Formats: sequence, structure tokens, C-alpha cells
Amino acid sequence: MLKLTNISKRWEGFTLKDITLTVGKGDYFILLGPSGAGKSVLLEVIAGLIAPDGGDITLNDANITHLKIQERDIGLVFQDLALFPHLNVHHNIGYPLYRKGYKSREVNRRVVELAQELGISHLLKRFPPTLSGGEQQRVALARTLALNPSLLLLDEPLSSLDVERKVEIRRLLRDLNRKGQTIVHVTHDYEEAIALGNRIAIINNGAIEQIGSPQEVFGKPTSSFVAGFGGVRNFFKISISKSEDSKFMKARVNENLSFYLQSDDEGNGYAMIPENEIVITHDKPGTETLNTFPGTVIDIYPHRFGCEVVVDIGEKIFAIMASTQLQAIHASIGSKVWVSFQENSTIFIKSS
Amino acid sequence: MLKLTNISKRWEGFTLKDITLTVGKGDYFILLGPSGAGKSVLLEVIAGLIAPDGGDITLNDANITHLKIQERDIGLVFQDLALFPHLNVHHNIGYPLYRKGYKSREVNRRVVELAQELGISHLLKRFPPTLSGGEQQRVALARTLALNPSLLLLDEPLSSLDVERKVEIRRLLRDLNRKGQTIVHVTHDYEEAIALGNRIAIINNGAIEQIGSPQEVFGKPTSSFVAGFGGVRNFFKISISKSEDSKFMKARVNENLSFYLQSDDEGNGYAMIPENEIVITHDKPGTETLNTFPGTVIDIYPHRFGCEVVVDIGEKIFAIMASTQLQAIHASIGSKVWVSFQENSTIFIKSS
Amino acid sequence: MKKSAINLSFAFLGGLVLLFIVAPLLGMVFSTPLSTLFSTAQETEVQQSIWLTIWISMASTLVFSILAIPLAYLLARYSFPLKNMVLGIIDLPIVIPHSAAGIALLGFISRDTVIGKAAGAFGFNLIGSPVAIALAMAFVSIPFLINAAREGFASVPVRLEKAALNLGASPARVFFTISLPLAWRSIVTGLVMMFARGMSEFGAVVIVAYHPMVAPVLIFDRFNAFGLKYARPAALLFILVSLVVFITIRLLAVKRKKDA
Amino acid sequence: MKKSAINLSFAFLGGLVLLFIVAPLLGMVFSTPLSTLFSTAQETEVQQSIWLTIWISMASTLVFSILAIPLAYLLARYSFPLKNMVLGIIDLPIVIPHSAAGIALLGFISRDTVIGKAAGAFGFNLIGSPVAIALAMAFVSIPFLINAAREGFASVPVRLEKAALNLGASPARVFFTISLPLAWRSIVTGLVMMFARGMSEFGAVVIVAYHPMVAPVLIFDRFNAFGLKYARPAALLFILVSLVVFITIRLLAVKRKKDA
Amino acid sequence: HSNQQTNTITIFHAGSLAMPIKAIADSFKVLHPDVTFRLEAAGSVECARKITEFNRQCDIMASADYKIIDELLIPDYADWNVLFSGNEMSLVHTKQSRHANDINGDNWYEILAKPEVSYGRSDPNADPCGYRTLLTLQLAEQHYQKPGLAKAIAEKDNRFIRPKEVDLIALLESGAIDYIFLYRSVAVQHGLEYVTLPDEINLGNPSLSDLYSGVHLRIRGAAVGDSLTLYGEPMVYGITIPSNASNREMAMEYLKLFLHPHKGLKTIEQMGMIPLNPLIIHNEDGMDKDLREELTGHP
Ligand SMILES: Nc1ncnc2c1ncn2[C@@H]1O[C@H](COP(=O)(O)OP(=O)(O)OP(=O)(O)O)[C@@H](O)[C@H]1O
Ligand SMILES: Nc1ncnc2c1ncn2[C@@H]1O[C@H](COP(=O)(O)OP(=O)(O)OP(=O)(O)O)[C@@H](O)[C@H]1O
Ligand SMILES: [Mg+2]
Ligand SMILES: [Mg+2]
Repeated sequence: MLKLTNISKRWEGFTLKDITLTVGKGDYFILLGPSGAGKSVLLEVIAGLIAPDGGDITLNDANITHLKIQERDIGLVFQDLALFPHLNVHHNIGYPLYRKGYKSREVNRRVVELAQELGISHLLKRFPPTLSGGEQQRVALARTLALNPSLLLLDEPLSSLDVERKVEIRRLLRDLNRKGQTIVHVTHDYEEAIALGNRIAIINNGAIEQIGSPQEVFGKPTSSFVAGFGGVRNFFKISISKSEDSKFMKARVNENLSFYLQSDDEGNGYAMIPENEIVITHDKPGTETLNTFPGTVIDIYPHRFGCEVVVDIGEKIFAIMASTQLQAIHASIGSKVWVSFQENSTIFIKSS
Repeated sequence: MLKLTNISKRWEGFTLKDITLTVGKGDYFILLGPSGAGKSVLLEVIAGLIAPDGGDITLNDANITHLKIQERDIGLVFQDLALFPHLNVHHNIGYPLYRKGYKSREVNRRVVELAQELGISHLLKRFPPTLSGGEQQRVALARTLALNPSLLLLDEPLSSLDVERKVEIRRLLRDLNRKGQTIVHVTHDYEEAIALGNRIAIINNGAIEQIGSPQEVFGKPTSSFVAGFGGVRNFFKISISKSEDSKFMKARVNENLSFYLQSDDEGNGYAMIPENEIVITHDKPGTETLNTFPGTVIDIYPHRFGCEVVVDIGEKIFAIMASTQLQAIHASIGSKVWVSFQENSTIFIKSS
Repeated sequence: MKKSAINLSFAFLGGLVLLFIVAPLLGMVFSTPLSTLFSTAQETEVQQSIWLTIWISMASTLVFSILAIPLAYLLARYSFPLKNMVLGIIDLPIVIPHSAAGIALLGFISRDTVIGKAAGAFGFNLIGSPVAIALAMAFVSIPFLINAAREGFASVPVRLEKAALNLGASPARVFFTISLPLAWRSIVTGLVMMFARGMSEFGAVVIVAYHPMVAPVLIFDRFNAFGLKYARPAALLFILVSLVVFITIRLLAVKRKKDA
Repeated sequence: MKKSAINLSFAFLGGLVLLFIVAPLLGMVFSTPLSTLFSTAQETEVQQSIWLTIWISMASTLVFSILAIPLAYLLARYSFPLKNMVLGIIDLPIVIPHSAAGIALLGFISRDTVIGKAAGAFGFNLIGSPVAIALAMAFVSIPFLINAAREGFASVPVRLEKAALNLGASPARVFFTISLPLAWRSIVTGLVMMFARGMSEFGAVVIVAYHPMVAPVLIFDRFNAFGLKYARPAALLFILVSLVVFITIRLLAVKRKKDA
Repeated sequence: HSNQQTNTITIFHAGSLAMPIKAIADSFKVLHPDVTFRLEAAGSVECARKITEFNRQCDIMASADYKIIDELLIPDYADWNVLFSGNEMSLVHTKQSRHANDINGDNWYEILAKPEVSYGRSDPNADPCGYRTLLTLQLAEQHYQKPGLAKAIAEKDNRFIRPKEVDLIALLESGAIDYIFLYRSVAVQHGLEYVTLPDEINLGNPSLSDLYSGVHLRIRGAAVGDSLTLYGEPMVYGITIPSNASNREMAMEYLKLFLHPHKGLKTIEQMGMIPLNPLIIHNEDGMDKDLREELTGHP
């Protein structure tokens, strides 16, 4: 459906580098990346608001690289919304409908319908500048949905919404996608990404780092950056080799830190250690695992499942533990503690 | 430190109703509420941008209800940022510093320091309109931090940031708070709320619904709305009474739905059933619990821990289960299934 | 904010300007007996010339706005080589001596020119016609509209126009539904300034058309023939009518925007 | 977007306006031999009067801008009863017959008035002085600055001003660091229009000061005494110098903004 | 400041006198190098109104019609009036004017009547040149014995009536019209072509004043609605020193030069005007003795 080939755009201080990707018909394509990665720029290039310096954009087999904005049939929900301040909510939402030869009653019906779905029916007569952040965001979404484009680009469309609204609108988007709407969606929210996307691209520093299904991307992250997005905080680039003193392989992180893991492979790759597999104790634990390290607590903060503790053992290690447990070992920032984890709790991904 | 007494503001379509609350010195006060609840309006009333129709605002024992904006010593990070488009990032951040009699070298030092802390050092020469959403958000935050006000108001300051940045800046804010900075922070993010706040207020529809510590508020939510914020999806208003046929109490949700739970109390209140305590089976389960209901799957979507399944048993019930499990019982949207949960997995909160 | 020191000093400075504008007007008012004003108001010659001035200037403003507003839009949106030169040229009619402007226009519309001949073919002589007056008014006043509209369009975010295009609107629709309404306030101000400047023109108008007499010509004529005593009430009447017209235009324009 | 149908038709319409402005100018250029232009440029009388016109108008614009810009800000920010009336009054000097304006001002500054006497006490006769010229120029041209600046301020979001206040800036600092720079483009356009309009004033100036001769009076005088042939090169020279000045002002103003 | 004032001579003069007044001022400066002139050209009536209505001071006022001084300035603003020169009506044109090669003092009215020819004239209500044009046309009707000539020509080309002669010159020079009725002196000064009209109709010969007074017309009077009957008479320029002149002495020196038969009046003659010899002085008694002696030769 949508195909980008070697799209590039250069500014002083930022370059979009040879972006090549394909979005299939009916895909729910999630674009994940840190702030300043180039996500919004990429969407605006696709929509035609920014002209790329090089590369080609194909939509439904037609080259649209130089097509005018209004002829692309691509809807974009802007990150900064770009609502029309002089039109009330009704006319904002109805804006894309008038030109389609809709009758005014038809337009009315559709606007009311969309407003209902997005929970903004009571705002139809109001003007955008007086709306709350989340209300504005829903108006912007409704307006682009009214366009009913062949490709829908969403730039963080739910960032200002509360949890309930988020869930509702996610459902709306999922339904839309199920009915065949192709969507490219930028988000920072991991849950949103896996709840909605069937394909995920990771973009960092103007370049695509990884593309695949959610399982592929988060199951086998190829950088600590991707791992961090997936919520995996303990992610290391390692090289492993047979160890002489153990049946496990030795994983070398850097000069100061090595640990053991279970693997049949050798060579370079990445290791992930789930946060809840890390055990923190006050005294050195028994020798049931080779992976025991002394360290210093450098941060503690509340977490959904208790507390998150950060320990410096040469690299930062993140652990989740119950608050009661933490109190039991008298750990606070600056405490000396022991960190341990099982050799087989570590996941190894070989570099390709 | 900050005391609001009966603050009210009326517009057609929205009313802020008699807001009374106290923020203590050194508090990290979280304001949670759905879109359109009045959070931003409340912050702008405190900062003096909107004049309330009635009520009093006291800051450090001085009545500031009618004080000029610039004399309040209250910093506000706007939800829409309000960066100065004609000043570069450096001058935006330095803006509050010049008037304080700082030397220009001093200002420079502080700006560079803040930019470093927020990861925007490379943007100092740039102008806001060319920045990405998250970059702009960090500039706005830096600018208000530079003011070093006695009270800091943050209106969804992290909504456009990626996970890593969020964690970093949360740490920054926590540190600031630990050093004594009083903060009022509006957010939609449950994790952010419990990771940062020591006191939480829930605002809905222009009125405060609940104020307390995170434990109080999320442990004993007094409305499904608050519960929803805490991530508890199965939350019901019930009245319970002794049941004749069981040692458990009978909880009546409505005419069609009642269930059993363990409680010593009677009367009206709320019940919460954790999502992971809900079991979904294809056939009617054995009789080890009284709470078994037939239902229809109305929605399924991916979730961090597998799938979230929504079943209609007269009320919507939300369950989390592994994808493999779901496949095992051949459930899809429209399937007839059985829902069950233990009587003692239900939490009852009596109405006060 | 209302009572801050700077606002007080601004109010003081602003008051001085208002005084500077109002005092000469009051001088005129006080030296004109009400009875003279009334009797002047009843002279058909005076009525006709004021009416003529208003409608020709209004027609000229409206007709030329159809040309000037698009130009203003292009100037606000695009940059091109020598743009500053074009902007400078647009300012020139303000500075050209008025009679020079009138003479230059004569070269346009007199019998021997294409335009003059074309009009002549229809038995219509441009010189001394309302059309000639309108052209003279437009020439000296059009920069004010172009400049105001250009600034108005420049303050409309391009991003909103792009958003409208993204929503499938044609550039024409974007112009009429987004750019124009958002620049509307400035355009109205530009129209008022052009309209007012056109009404006041004497030097250029008198060269292309002494008759029919627009108000400034009539006032000059009265001054010349009868002196200040007779010129003043006519001038004052003209000014008062203009005031009413301006207030009405602004009220209507703002109302129209609210309705839209 | 560049080549859309509407842009093409806009370019066509805009081209007509430019033609309408440029053609009379070209007419002047072509009927003036280069040699005459050069010799006129060397006459000290001509040089002096052009120089005088520019500096008096510039001084008058700058001095009055100190009063007019604050007024424009207040008008953009606050509403009060009869505001539309005040706006209408501000437009009036545009429409007042120029000689009426001159006569009214004369009543202000002639020897018998308070102002005239005060000046006289310092051995200074206002009539025929640069001050009188400046006042006449300011009177007919100040509405253009006020209107442009008002629109400029109106398009600055109040929210940004409030944000600056929230950051602890005083209202004065907010005005100078936020409102003024953001309205700067419109203000420059207003200043250029006021400056240009002042330079071109003849009717009001000639009443309060025939001497020292500003350029429009000089051109009139030449026309009167020697005819078009002698007036035209002076007028053309004045126009060309003005063009250079306008382009320079715009370049400087834009540059200054970029530097800020 | 008094020093500056005594060395400045301010002259309000009719536009058509600009050239001779300037030329004579230049010769005056040779004799009095420290004197500066402030010459203000305007319509003759305007010049008078600057004095009467604006309370402006000037040292000399020169009018294209002596009657303006008699009627508007004397006695309140001036005491006397020197009639110093005549002029004559002529039909002015350029080389490009239609039929410029054929026109002469006998066929001009036929050419003006041609439909392809346009001509302009001043507004009789606003400018003396305007009513003089109409009087000339009436005289021509008598002279050529063509009944209806005056009316026919006067009603033709009404669009090209202008309030001042300079506006007409602009019309002529820009080619909008072919001919204008104008004082001969202006044509000479502006380097324009002109047709000399017979003395019987050009209002320029003082000895034909009886003939001239045979025609008359009505123009509007001193107040709105009033009217005034004007009779033909030779056109004569007047000059005076207003009573409130601040530099009377130097003004008199200038007038002595200006009215000197071999100096100023010679220049005036070269510029196409017809100096009166002798000068005619209205209210001679009110005149400063010194000047009267110089002009009339007797005290
Ligand atoms: N017009 C421009 N000129 C220069 N740099 C720009 C321009 N527009 C964007 N950039 C830079 O390009 C980079 C990518 O911007 P973009 O808006 O795509 O980020 P993003 O991935 O959307 O980030 P966020 O999640 O913060 O919105 C940023 O560093 C930004 O500063
Ligand atoms: N100037 C105004 N006039 C009328 N209604 C207003 C005005 N400003 C805000 N409101 C309304 O007040 C309500 C509360 O707005 P507010 O911006 O405080 O919401 P919020 O809690 O911040 O929501 P969000 O999370 O979406 O930003 C909204 O319904 C909004 O439409
Ligand atoms: Mg972005
Ligand atoms: Mg908000």
C-alpha cells in the first residue's frame, strides 16, 4: 500500500537517513522512537507537508513523491493538532466533508456521529481555543477521521487523554483497522504499541533501527534503545565465549563486568535479564548461581508492582521488588547490596 | 503552603465547583482527572491567568487571590507550552533569569546546566517552531525550572516524551522535590502518579472527588472513575447483604447481576475484582466458587501480559490471560464462555 | 495587569495622540455654528458630492480589493528575487505627488490610449467620469490595503493552510475558508484605510475630473470662492458622515466575522 | 501548491495591480531624459528639499511612534465603551481634506495661540518651521501607523504575554521582549506607511510652511512656475530616492529582527 | 530673530507671476546679497485668503487680477494697489495638438468646434481666467458675427473645465486635450505654442475697454447662492504691500526694482506680459511717500 524508498531529509542538526519501509494494506503500523527521532518529520513527508530531499513514496502503486498535499488522500492527525481557531468544533470536524459533494444533512449526520464516538458531542458549538487539551485532541482526531482517507497517519493521537478515553479510542481505532483502514501511528506508549500494532518500526536518530511484528521487535530487540521501549531495562551488548570453569557460557559486557548464561551459541549479541528475575540481598547469597555481584543502590522509586531499585554493579542493573522485601534488607540509596540472577533467566539474542 | 478555599469558575457548559484543597510545603501533589475535568483551568487559576468567580487562594499564608500574575512566584508549565517563537531555545530558557539581576555569565551557566539536565543542549541555538513535540516540551519545562519558583505547577509535562526521557525527567523532578520544591503535577499516567506523588487529588467534572495518599486513593477508590485510573477495570457499586445459602455475603450490582464475596460488613459500597483473578473457561467450571457466570466475549486485544478479554455477563468484566490459554479455549469475539472468580479475591470498600 | 505602571504611561501617551487628533477637529466643530451645519447639510450640491465621494471610493476600494488581496496573499506567502524591490514599488504611490499621479493617470485614460479609445468606442469618455475618479483614488490608496492585507496573511500560520490541504480542500477553498477569514481583521482595516484615503484625495482627482465634484474638490472650491466660513461646514459635514461610515463598517465587519 | 490554479489566477490579478502602479511610473521615467534627471539631481535646492522631506518625515514618524505604538497596544488589548467610536476617530485624519487639516493646525501654532506664544518666548516662530511641517505630516499620516500596529499587536497571542508574566517578567518587560518583537513586522509596515504618507503631504504642509520647501511643495512650485517639463525630473528623483529609502528600511527592519 | 526677519522678503503671488517675480528677485539679490526671498505661489484668491483668513504675514502680494486686492484686501489688510501690467487671452497648444499646423487667429473657433478636437478652460467661478475665457468667446461671437458661437463652444468639452490654469497645462501637456484658453504670458513662460487672438477679443488692449465692456456674464457671488455680474474689461495685474508686512522697507526696495520701467517691467515684458505705462495706482494717498515719489515722480 505505502512504500517508502530511501527517503531522506537533511537539516542542520538532524538528518532523516534513507528511510525504506513498506506498510501493507490493512496494516496497523506503529512507529516508535524517542523524542526528536524524526517521527513527525516522516509522517509529514508522507503527507506531503515536507518535501524530502531524496527518495520515493509510492501509495497504491502510484508514485506520489511530488503529488500535491490535497491529492494524496492521506489523513494526518498533527501532533500539535492544527485546529482551525475560527471554526467551531462542528465546522472543524465537518471541514473535510463539504467538498465531497455531501449534502449538508449528510455532513451533519456524520459530524454528530463522529462526535458521539469520541465523546465530544457537547462541544460542537464551542471554538477550539477554549477546549481542554484532551478535548482538542479528540476534535483533531474526529476531523481527520471524517476525511475517511485511504491511509491514516496518527501523530501521538492519544497523548493528552485519560486512561478511560484512551481505552475507548483505542477500541475505535482497532475497529476501524479491522474494517480495513490502513493506519500508521506514532506513539511513545509501549502498551498502546502492542495493544494496537500488527507491525512495529523503531526509528532512532533519523534512521529505522528495526521493523517487524511486535513479537519480533520486542522479543528480539537489537539495541538497548528498543529494549528500553519494550520495558526491558537490563539489556546489554555482549560477546560470549565458552568458559573454562562452568557449563555455562561467559558473557562479557566490558572489562569490569562479565556474567554467565545458558546458550549453545558463541559470538556477539545481546542479553536481556527480566527485571523481576533480579534478586537483591543484603548479604552475599549462597552459591547456587555464578552471577552474584556486589553493588551500590543508586536509586529507588515506587512502581506499579512495588519498587524499582537501580543498583550499580559496573553497569546499571534494574530490579523490581516488593516494598516489604526492600525494607527487610534495609536498603536505601547508597546501601551496599548483592545482586544475583540465575544463568538461565537470561535471554540471549545473537547478532545477525 | 498552598490553600484553595471554595474556588469556583463558571462557563457555559463547564463549572469548577468549590474547589478546596491544601498542598503542604514539600509536597509532590498529583492532580488526576479525565479530559475536560478542569485540571488546566485549576492550575491557571492558581497561577493567576484565569480569575476565579469566587473563593480564595492562599500561598505561604498570604492571600494571593487578586495578586498580579508576575508577583505570585508560581511557575507554570503550560499544557500547550506557550514557548516564545521569536526567541531561540537559549533565550526561552533564560527568559526568567534576566530580571533577577543575574549576570549574563550566570544566566548562561544556568541555561546550559538546565539544558544538559533535560537533554536539549544541542538545541540551544534553535527556534521553537522547528523543534519536535518532545523537544518543545523539555524546553518549556527547563524555562519554568529556571524561574525557580516557590510553587511549581506542571500541566502534563511529560506527555510527549519517550519512556527513557520520561524516566530521566521523573528522576529530575523527584530530586527537585526531595530538595524541598513543592510541586503540583497534572498527569493522565497512573505510573507517573504513583512514581512521583506523595498526595493525589482526583478531579472530575470540575469537582474534587478524592484527596489522599496514593495508597488511600488507589487502595480505596470511591468511584469507578478513580478505580479506572488506578488500572482496576472491574469496579462495581454494590449493596451487600447476608445471604441465606452461603457463608459469603451477597453483593448486588443490579437486578440481573449479583455475586458473592467475603466481608464482615453489610450495606452499600464498592467492589473491585483484579483482572488477573478472573478465570475464563469454555465449559462451566466445577463448583468450587459460587461466582460463575455465562457470558459472551465482546472484545479481545493484546496486552502487555498476554490478552485482555472483555466478557459481557450483564456487566462488562475484564480479564487478563495468556494468548495460549485463550487459544486453548477457542475463544474469539462472540464466543460463549464462562467467567468465574473466587469470593475472597474481591475487595470491598464500604461507602463513607 | 490593567493598572500596571506601563499601562498607565501607555494610556497617557495614547491620550496625547488622541488629543492631537481630536483637538483640530474640535476646533472645527466649535467654529462652526450648528445652524450653518444644518443649512449646509440641506444643500443638494453638498449632499450629492458627499454621497458621490463615498460611493466612488467604496466602489473603487471593493473593485481593486479583488486585485489587491490576492497580491497581498502572494507577497505574504512566497519569496522571490527582488521581492523587497516589489514591496518598495508598492509603497511608491503613497509618496508620489498627488498631481503627478493624476497626470500619469491621464496618460492612461485620455483619448489616444488603448483604454481611452476602447471607452470612446462605447461613446464613453473616461476623463471627467466617475471611473477616472475611482482610478485616481485607487492609485493613491491601494498600497494601504495591500500592506495591511499582506501583514494579515503573514500572521496566518502556514501550518493551518497545510492542515486544510491535508483534509482534501483545494487551494481555493483553503484560501476562502482559512486564510481569508483568519486575516479578515487586518483586511478590514486595510479596506477602511484605502477607502478613507480615497475619499480624501484631491490633487490627483482634480486633474482627471473636476466635475462631478467629490467632497474634497467641493470644499476646495468653496474655500476658493467664498472663504473659510463656507468651506468649514462642508468639511465638517463630510468628516462627520465619514465617521459614521467608518464606525458602521467596523461594526459590520466584526459582526460578519462572528457570524461566519 | 505553487502552481495551483488559484495561485496562477492570484498572480494574474496581482500582476494587474502591479501594472497599474508601475505603468504611470514608467510613463514618468520614459518622458524624462536621463540628462535632465542628472542635472536636476545636482541642484542644491532639489537636494536640500528631498533631504528635508525625508528627515522631517522620519523624525515626525519616530517621535509620534512613541505615542502611537502604546496607543495601538492598548487598543489591541482592551475593550471599553465607545471603542469603535475611538477607532473611527483615529481614521478621521485620513479623510479630512488636507488643507482643512493644515488650517486647523495653523489655528494651533500661530503666534496668537498658547503654543505659538510659548515658542515665541524662545524666539522661535513655529509657522514656516520644520516643527510645523512635522506636525502637519504627523496629523495626516498617524492613523496608518496606529492601525497597522494595532493589528500587529492583536495577532500576538495574549497567552504568550501571560506566560511571560508567569515567568516573573514585569508588564514593561513583557511589552518590550514579547509583544513588540512579535508585532514588529506590522509595526515596520506601519512606520513605512506613516513615513511615506508624511513625505507626500502637500495640502496641509503648504498652509503651515511653504518654506522651507519640502519636495511636494518644490514640485508644485516648479510645475506652477515652469511647467511639467521641469517638475517631472524633480518628482522622479524624489520617487527614486524614496524607493531606495523604503527598500533600505525594510531590509534593515527584517535584519534587525533576525539579529534580535 | 529680528535680523533674520528684516533680511527676508515674503511674497504671495499668483502662480502666473512666478517666473517674473523670481527673475526680478534674483536681480535684487545682486544688489542686496543678504536678502532671502520666500516666494509662495498660489491662486490669486488663495493668496489673499492667506492674509485675510489665516493671518499670515507677507511683505508683498501680487495678484493676477487687481480687483482681488481692491475687494479683499483694501482697506483692512492693505492701503493701496499698483496696477502694473496687462496680459491677453490666447489659445495655447502644443505641436502635437490636432490641427496645430492649420490653426490661426481667424479659424480657431472652427477648429475648436470640430468633434475630434478637445479644449480646456478654467472654471469661471473659481479662476479669473475662466470668466475671461467666456468673455472672449462672447467677444468673438460679435467680432466674427457668428451668432451662437460662444454658447456652442462654451458647452463643448465641459469635462475639461479645471479650477486652476496649472491643471489645464497638465491636461494639455499630457495630450488629453489639444487647446486651452490661457494668458499669453503663461504660454510664453512654459514654452508652449499659442495662437494670438485679435485685440478685439483678447481683453489685452486697455484702449478697447469700451468694446470689452459690451459683454457680460453672471458668476456666483460672495456667498453661496449669491451671484455677480461681470463686465468685460482689460485684464490688469495688481501688486501691494499688506499693512502687516514685517519687512516693509525691503519690500519697498523690491517694488521699486520690480516696477522700474527699464528693469522689472522690461523683464515682465520679456515674459509675455504687457506692462502698463504709466502705472495706475489705486488709493495713491495711502501709499508710503517714498514709494509714491519713486513711482509717480511727485510726492
Ligand atoms: N524545520 C526544521 N528545521 C530544523 N530541524 C528540524 C525541523 N523540523 C524538525 N527538525 C528536527 O528534526 C528532528 C526530528 O523532529 P521530529 O518532529 O520528527 O521528532 P519526533 O520524532 O516527532 O519527536 P517527538 O516525539 O518529540 O515529537 C528534531 O530534532 C527536530 O528538532
Ligand atoms: N474559556 C473557556 N470557555 C468555556 N469553557 C472553557 C474555557 N476554558 C476551558 N473550558 C472548559 O472547561 C473544561 C475544563 O477544561 P480544562 O482545560 O481544565 O480540562 P483538563 O482537565 O485540563 O482536560 P485535559 O486533560 O483534556 O487537558 C473543559 O470542558 C473546557 O472545554
Ligand atoms: Mg513528533
Ligand atoms: Mg488540560
